[in-house]
Amino acid sequence: MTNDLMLLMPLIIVGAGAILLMLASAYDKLSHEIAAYGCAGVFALAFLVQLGSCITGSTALFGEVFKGLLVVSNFSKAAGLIILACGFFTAMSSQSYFRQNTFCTAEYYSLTVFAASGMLLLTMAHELITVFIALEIMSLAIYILVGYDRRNVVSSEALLKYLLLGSFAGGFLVMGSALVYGAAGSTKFPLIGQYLATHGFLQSPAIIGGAFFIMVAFLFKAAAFPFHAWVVDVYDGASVPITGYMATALKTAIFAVFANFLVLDPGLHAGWIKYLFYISILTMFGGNLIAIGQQSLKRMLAASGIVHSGYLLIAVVAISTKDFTGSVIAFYLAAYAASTLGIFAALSYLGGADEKRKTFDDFKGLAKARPYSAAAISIFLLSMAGIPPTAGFMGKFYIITSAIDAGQVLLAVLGILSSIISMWYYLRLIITMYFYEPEEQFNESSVAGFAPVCTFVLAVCVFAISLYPIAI
Amino acid sequence: MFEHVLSVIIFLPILAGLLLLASPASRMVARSTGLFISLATLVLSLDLYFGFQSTGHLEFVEYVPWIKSLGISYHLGIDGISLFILMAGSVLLPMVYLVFRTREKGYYANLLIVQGAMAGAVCAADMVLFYVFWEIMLLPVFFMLGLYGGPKRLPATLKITIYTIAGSLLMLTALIYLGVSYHAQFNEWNFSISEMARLNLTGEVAAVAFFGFMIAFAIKIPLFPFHTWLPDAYTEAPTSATFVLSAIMAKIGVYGVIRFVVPVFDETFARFAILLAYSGVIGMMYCGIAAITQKDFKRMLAFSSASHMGVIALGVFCMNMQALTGSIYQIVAHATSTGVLFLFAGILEERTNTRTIDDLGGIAAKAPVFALYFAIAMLASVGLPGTSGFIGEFMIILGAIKFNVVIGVLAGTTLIVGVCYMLWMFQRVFYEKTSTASENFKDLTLVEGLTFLPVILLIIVMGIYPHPFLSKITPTTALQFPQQTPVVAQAPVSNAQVSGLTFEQK
Amino acid sequence: MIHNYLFLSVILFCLGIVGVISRRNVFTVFMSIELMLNAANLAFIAFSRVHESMDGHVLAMMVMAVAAAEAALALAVVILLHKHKGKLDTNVFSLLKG
Amino acid sequence: MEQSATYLGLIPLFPLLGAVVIGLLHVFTCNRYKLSEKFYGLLACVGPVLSFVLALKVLFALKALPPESRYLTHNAFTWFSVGDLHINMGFLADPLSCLMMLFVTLIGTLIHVYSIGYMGGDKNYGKFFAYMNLFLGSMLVLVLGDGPVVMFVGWEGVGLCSYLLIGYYSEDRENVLAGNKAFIVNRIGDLGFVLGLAFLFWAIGAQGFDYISLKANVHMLEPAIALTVCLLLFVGATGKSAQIPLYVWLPDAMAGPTPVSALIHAATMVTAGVYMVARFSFLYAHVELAGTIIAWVGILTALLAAIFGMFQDDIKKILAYSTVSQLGYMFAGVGVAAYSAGIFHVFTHAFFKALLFLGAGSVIYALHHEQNIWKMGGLKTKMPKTYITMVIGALALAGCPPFSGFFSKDEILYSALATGHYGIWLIGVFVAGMTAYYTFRMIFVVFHGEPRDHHAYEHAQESPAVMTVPLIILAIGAVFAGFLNFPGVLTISHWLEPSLTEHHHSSAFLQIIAILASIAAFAVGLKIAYGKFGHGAQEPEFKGFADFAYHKFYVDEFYNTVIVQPYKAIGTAIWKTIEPNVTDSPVKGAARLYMVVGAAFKVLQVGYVRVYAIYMVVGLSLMSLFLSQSLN
Repeated sequence: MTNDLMLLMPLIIVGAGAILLMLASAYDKLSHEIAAYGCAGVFALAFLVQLGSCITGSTALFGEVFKGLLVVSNFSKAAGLIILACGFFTAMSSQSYFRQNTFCTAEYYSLTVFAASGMLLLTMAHELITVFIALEIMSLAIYILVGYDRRNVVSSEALLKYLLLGSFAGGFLVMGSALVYGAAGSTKFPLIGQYLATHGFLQSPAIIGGAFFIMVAFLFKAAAFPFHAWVVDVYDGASVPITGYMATALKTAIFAVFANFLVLDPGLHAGWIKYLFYISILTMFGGNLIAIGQQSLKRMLAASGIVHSGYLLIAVVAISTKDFTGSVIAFYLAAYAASTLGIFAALSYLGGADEKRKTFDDFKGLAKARPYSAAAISIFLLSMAGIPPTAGFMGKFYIITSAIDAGQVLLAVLGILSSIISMWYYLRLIITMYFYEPEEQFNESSVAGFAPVCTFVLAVCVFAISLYPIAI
Repeated sequence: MFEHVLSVIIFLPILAGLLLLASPASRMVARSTGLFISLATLVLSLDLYFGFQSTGHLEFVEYVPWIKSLGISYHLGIDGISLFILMAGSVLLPMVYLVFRTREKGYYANLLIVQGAMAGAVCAADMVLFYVFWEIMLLPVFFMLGLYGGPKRLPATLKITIYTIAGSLLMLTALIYLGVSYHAQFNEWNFSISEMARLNLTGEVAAVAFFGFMIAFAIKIPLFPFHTWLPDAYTEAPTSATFVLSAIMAKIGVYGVIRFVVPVFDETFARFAILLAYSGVIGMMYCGIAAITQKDFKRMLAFSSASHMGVIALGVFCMNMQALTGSIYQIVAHATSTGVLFLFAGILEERTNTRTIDDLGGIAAKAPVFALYFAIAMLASVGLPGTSGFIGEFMIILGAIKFNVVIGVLAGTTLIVGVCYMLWMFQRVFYEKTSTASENFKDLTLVEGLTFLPVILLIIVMGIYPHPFLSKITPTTALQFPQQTPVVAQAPVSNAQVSGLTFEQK
Repeated sequence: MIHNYLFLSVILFCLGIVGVISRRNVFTVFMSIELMLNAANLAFIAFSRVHESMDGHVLAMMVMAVAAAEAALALAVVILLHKHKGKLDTNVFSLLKG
Repeated sequence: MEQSATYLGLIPLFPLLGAVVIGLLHVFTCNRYKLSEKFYGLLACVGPVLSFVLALKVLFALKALPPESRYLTHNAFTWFSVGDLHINMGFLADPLSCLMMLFVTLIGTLIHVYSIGYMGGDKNYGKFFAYMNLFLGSMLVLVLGDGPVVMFVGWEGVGLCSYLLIGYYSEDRENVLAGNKAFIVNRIGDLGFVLGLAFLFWAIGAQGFDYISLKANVHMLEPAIALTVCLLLFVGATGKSAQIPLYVWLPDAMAGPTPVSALIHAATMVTAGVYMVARFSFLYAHVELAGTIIAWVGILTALLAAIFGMFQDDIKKILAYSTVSQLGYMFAGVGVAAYSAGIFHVFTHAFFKALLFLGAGSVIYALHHEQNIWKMGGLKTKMPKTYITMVIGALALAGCPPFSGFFSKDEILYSALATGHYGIWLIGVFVAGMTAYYTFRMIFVVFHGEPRDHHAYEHAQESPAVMTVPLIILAIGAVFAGFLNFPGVLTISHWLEPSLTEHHHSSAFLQIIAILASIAAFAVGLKIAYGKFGHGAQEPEFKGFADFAYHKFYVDEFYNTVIVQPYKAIGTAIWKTIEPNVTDSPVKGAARLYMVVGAAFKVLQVGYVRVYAIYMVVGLSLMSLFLSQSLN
């Protein structure tokens, strides 16, 4: 019982922290700098607790507490860790981001934490309506954060798009849950699992349709083709730290729940593989092709985010429903999170006031002016591109290995092809940074704050993670 | 001879390079560090060389498990094949620091990193480890090319990088495929190179995996028709990068073929060997003929290098001991001769500010020592007996004849093709009237002279007394071809009985 | 009998979808989305009747609550957008593209 | 029993060391200060002399042995050994190599001495002698090598030296080009040689790849392969010894200094091919067809070269073509399996041709590097020593009894006759006549009649002793060398027997016929030459066939247009056209496609939220379509 609570502790801390921050920000004495530290503190604390529970590591089904609405598995713990880390670094980079951008208030950080609580819940959720609620907690917070710069029409537009499409997808989720409930008589994963085990997946049209709708909702949040269209615009409209946050933490949460849902039943998984197969291919290549033409860095990164969802989908295809650990997915998410957050952290102090540096060309000759930042960014890019010895490479390695091991050779090969294609736009940035003469001085070192530190730490993480051995 | 000497050889330069990059060191400091480190590496590898027992198997093995669940480990070791490529690297690279004295910090740092990475790729006994180093090798070259290259460097940089990475990613799939099929066959995970030989792969999937490897190596070597990145890259790259690319990195491509493709894909390899051999020969002639009309001598050397690589690759594909040994020997020979030639080209460019052959002339009269060195290196690269170039080439041609008469005859034409462009270039650059560009060409300084001396001597020694070198190679190559029994050749026996000595192909 | 409820909910759901993709006024779009959610709720209720358990009702309540929260946010957004452009046509807001 | 003699290794070593020492001295001093020519000259002669002495030592050592076991070997070290391939850096001295070695070192020494005078005042004095020593060393390796691979080392080494020495006056392009030509053409031959070796090795090389083992195992060779090997090796010979079709380099090779022409392109290197064939006599003796082919190639070369020789006006070119022609004889000899005869001609030819070249050299020296015979004339009073010695040489070349050339040439023609190659014999006799004609044409034009260029004539004077003494010694050789193989005595033939596989024919009748025929041919040739040029003649106008022959049948032009130019054209085509448009086009195309598709995809991001919703719905419906498909 207490042990169970210990396992829930991170969630509790985050939730409480969020509420506290919200209350605190009522006092206008509370400058957003302090709020930032508070937020970071909350995340740090939660992270440490989570880490502790990982080390003491026991898995519990909350049978008696929540009637099995929540489950803490190693996978969810890992996902939680990633999310909390993302939150921490986001808070830190926001801190220096808002030294050059003025639209910040303390609530911003409280919302960040709220979103995180939603995500944590999502990773543990083991029941459809819980999933829906968690998803909404997360999404509502993120919606607001996306549109936080009220005076900026672009960010409002992003908010609109995200909100409309997000709730559209939410509708599908609810409908799906309804249908599944109709068929299985319950919305708890275990019971659905039992139902599927006895009746088989393809028997009742309700369950097929329900699962289908739920899938759509997940794929939407995971930015899979053809539900990807919003990603580029929304990431572009949102402020840099939030974009990073969405790209990493949100994706982590979604894929956690996605995997948890898929492994309910072999039949279910088997039934969806053939879709996920095509979808992952389309996602990878679609993302790549969108990324090629982009001039704006944020849009390029958004598109590359789509590509990485494609890789993750490969991993999802390759998971074995029997002894599911999700280690591959978790590892890839961690690797991807580290490098993506790193870039966004760097952008949040290099971007300049009102993000005046957007496009590739704005970063010409960065290496001459800010060698260390440029080096860090290159590391992150190489990691995304999957060049050893970075985490990104190991992540890809595990994914490809698991895919081939699961007999998905074609998928593996296509994944490799897509990463060949993706080389171009990653290298392009490196080339711009290194092989051109600087046109300006990038001298906002005055506003540095914590973001540079984050960048450095994350750069180290990129290598550290790659050394961490996992079991497929 | 202490433990972990290989790790030191690998990581000393890498760490030093990274430190240099991170630190605000001056050019002088960078250069002297580089020189010191590379010399230290040289000493270590000499120690290694003389400690080498030539058992034919891996020696100086280091083994640290890394990802147990997948049987991936930090596993190093060298045998007769890798030893020589490693040596080539350690012997040649110190020269760069002595010859090019006024480059930027990053130039030297990248050189150090690439040296370490190449050593790693050669020493790695685990596929994943090999791949890691294989990729790291490319990055310094990418930066050197892009930062310090010629005016048209950017397209060249992009081309070589994406071309090579494309290849290596394909290799990654093939490599993982091997690991997985090992898992399937012996149901335990393992990625160590030597283990892979136990696999028996069949069917088109094996063929696919085979080409996964082969394309990667073909691009690195480069093998016709995957060579198109080469001329631009070699020409635009700063001299030392070209030097590294041609002298060692290309060889690691061949090494890869010997290490992965030959033992693992026995049947598949045999099936495609003839094809590959042809592509080697065609590449040799194609590039050799292209070389003759080049206006720019660096570009000419690039083509000539590609041409020679064709022959070396051919030696591997001939599937008999003479040819294989020949190409390994030729790897070293070519590394020394062509590598040095590229450095000389760099010196010429530095002192005359031109790369156009026709702008030069009469340098032999101005700089006899330089001319002598150049001539020796050149003669080695055209395979004159008495220089290192001959032994390998002779054995390759010999083996090629055994493998397939047509290919053998075509391979023989390298004797002619090579000499044509080389002599013509030599004539226009070193003989004839002294041109304005070479009017006041300074001969090699004492330091430079002494720098090149060891290599020049090596070229001659390896030509006149190759036996000690070969005796380190042959045990390993003999293992590649179990059917070839006599490794230590016994004294010639007169009128021995007839044994199957006819010409049917394998 | 139960089928009629289901048909109704499906029809409502489809209407919602059509509304979302066909209408350009932000308000209407939101109403369509609400329609979809309510269709789901209807299905929940119907199914809870089938299973003779109250779970469905509870779930429907939950959904309503969330929908309300979403609606609140939506209204705020509507105001915000109106401030910006003075109109609520979604096509006006297409600065982000390409 | 096998005799080992360490000093064999020293014979080539001395000149090589000499080369290294002199070369380094030259390289490191030439641009700073100049060492005295005497010093270089002496240093240069040390090596050859020592080798000559050792060669004599070898000679006596061999004479001491019983004929059937007359060979010495020295195995310096294992050169390389891979699997069955086991090559020693070994040396073999048997009667054949001993003979070659003797005259190579002797003539080499003499020419070194001569060069001291001839090269006087040259600014790269040291370089010249370094090359000369290097050449001698390589030549000795070639001769002494105990196996084909070691021979190949010398084979290529001499090629290199000839390249370096032809292009010795590297200031002007023509010489260097001539050098390149020589090297490349030789390389073409060497390709044949190497391939021949490869076939030979895979056939019978596994039990040892030196002459002795090969000789022991030659019986295992299948005829087909035997023929292949023979012909391939002969291709090598045609390159080195300037036979059809690869003779073209030799006339151009005259661009080098005259001593070089004498030593390399007359006496020693060019005869390497003949030596090689003789070396492999154990192989060729078994392959009739190969022999016949060689013989015909040889005799035709002789004819062709003789024709060219008759119309040349450059004194050295005349001698060059006569060399080619004489080489043709030698191949005819070895072709008809009269190996000793061939070698004998090599031997005598070495003397008189070297003599002639050096004589020509001394004339050229006297006339300040004037080589056109139509600018000379009446020099016999001016430079008597040269005149007399050259006449002797000419007589020997033209095959006038009892000069050396007569015996050797006669021996060859006789063997041709005796083995029933009548065609070869006839042509041979005819060519003998032509030889006499062009030789004395040269002599008469240069030394008799009126001086044509008076200015040059005034300044002309006899060359210094250092040049004339070698001439005299060679002249003596040219006179008496022949008696070493006096018909019926055949000293050399007997001496060579142990190392050659041949059988002697003895038919006094044919012997007489052959002798009479060649004497007649000589007489006729001389008569015509005297008739035309004996009393001074002016430069004739060539027309018709003469003009055609004067331009050497335009063979060079032919090669140039058919081989050289196309080769270059292909080269240009490859990197200007094929590379960018064919080989590289897939890569380029892929890149272009990539960009285009990327641009297309950009368009799909229209920015209207409705459209995005539509994408979703479309995707949804497509998926459900698939779903329904998969359900039924």
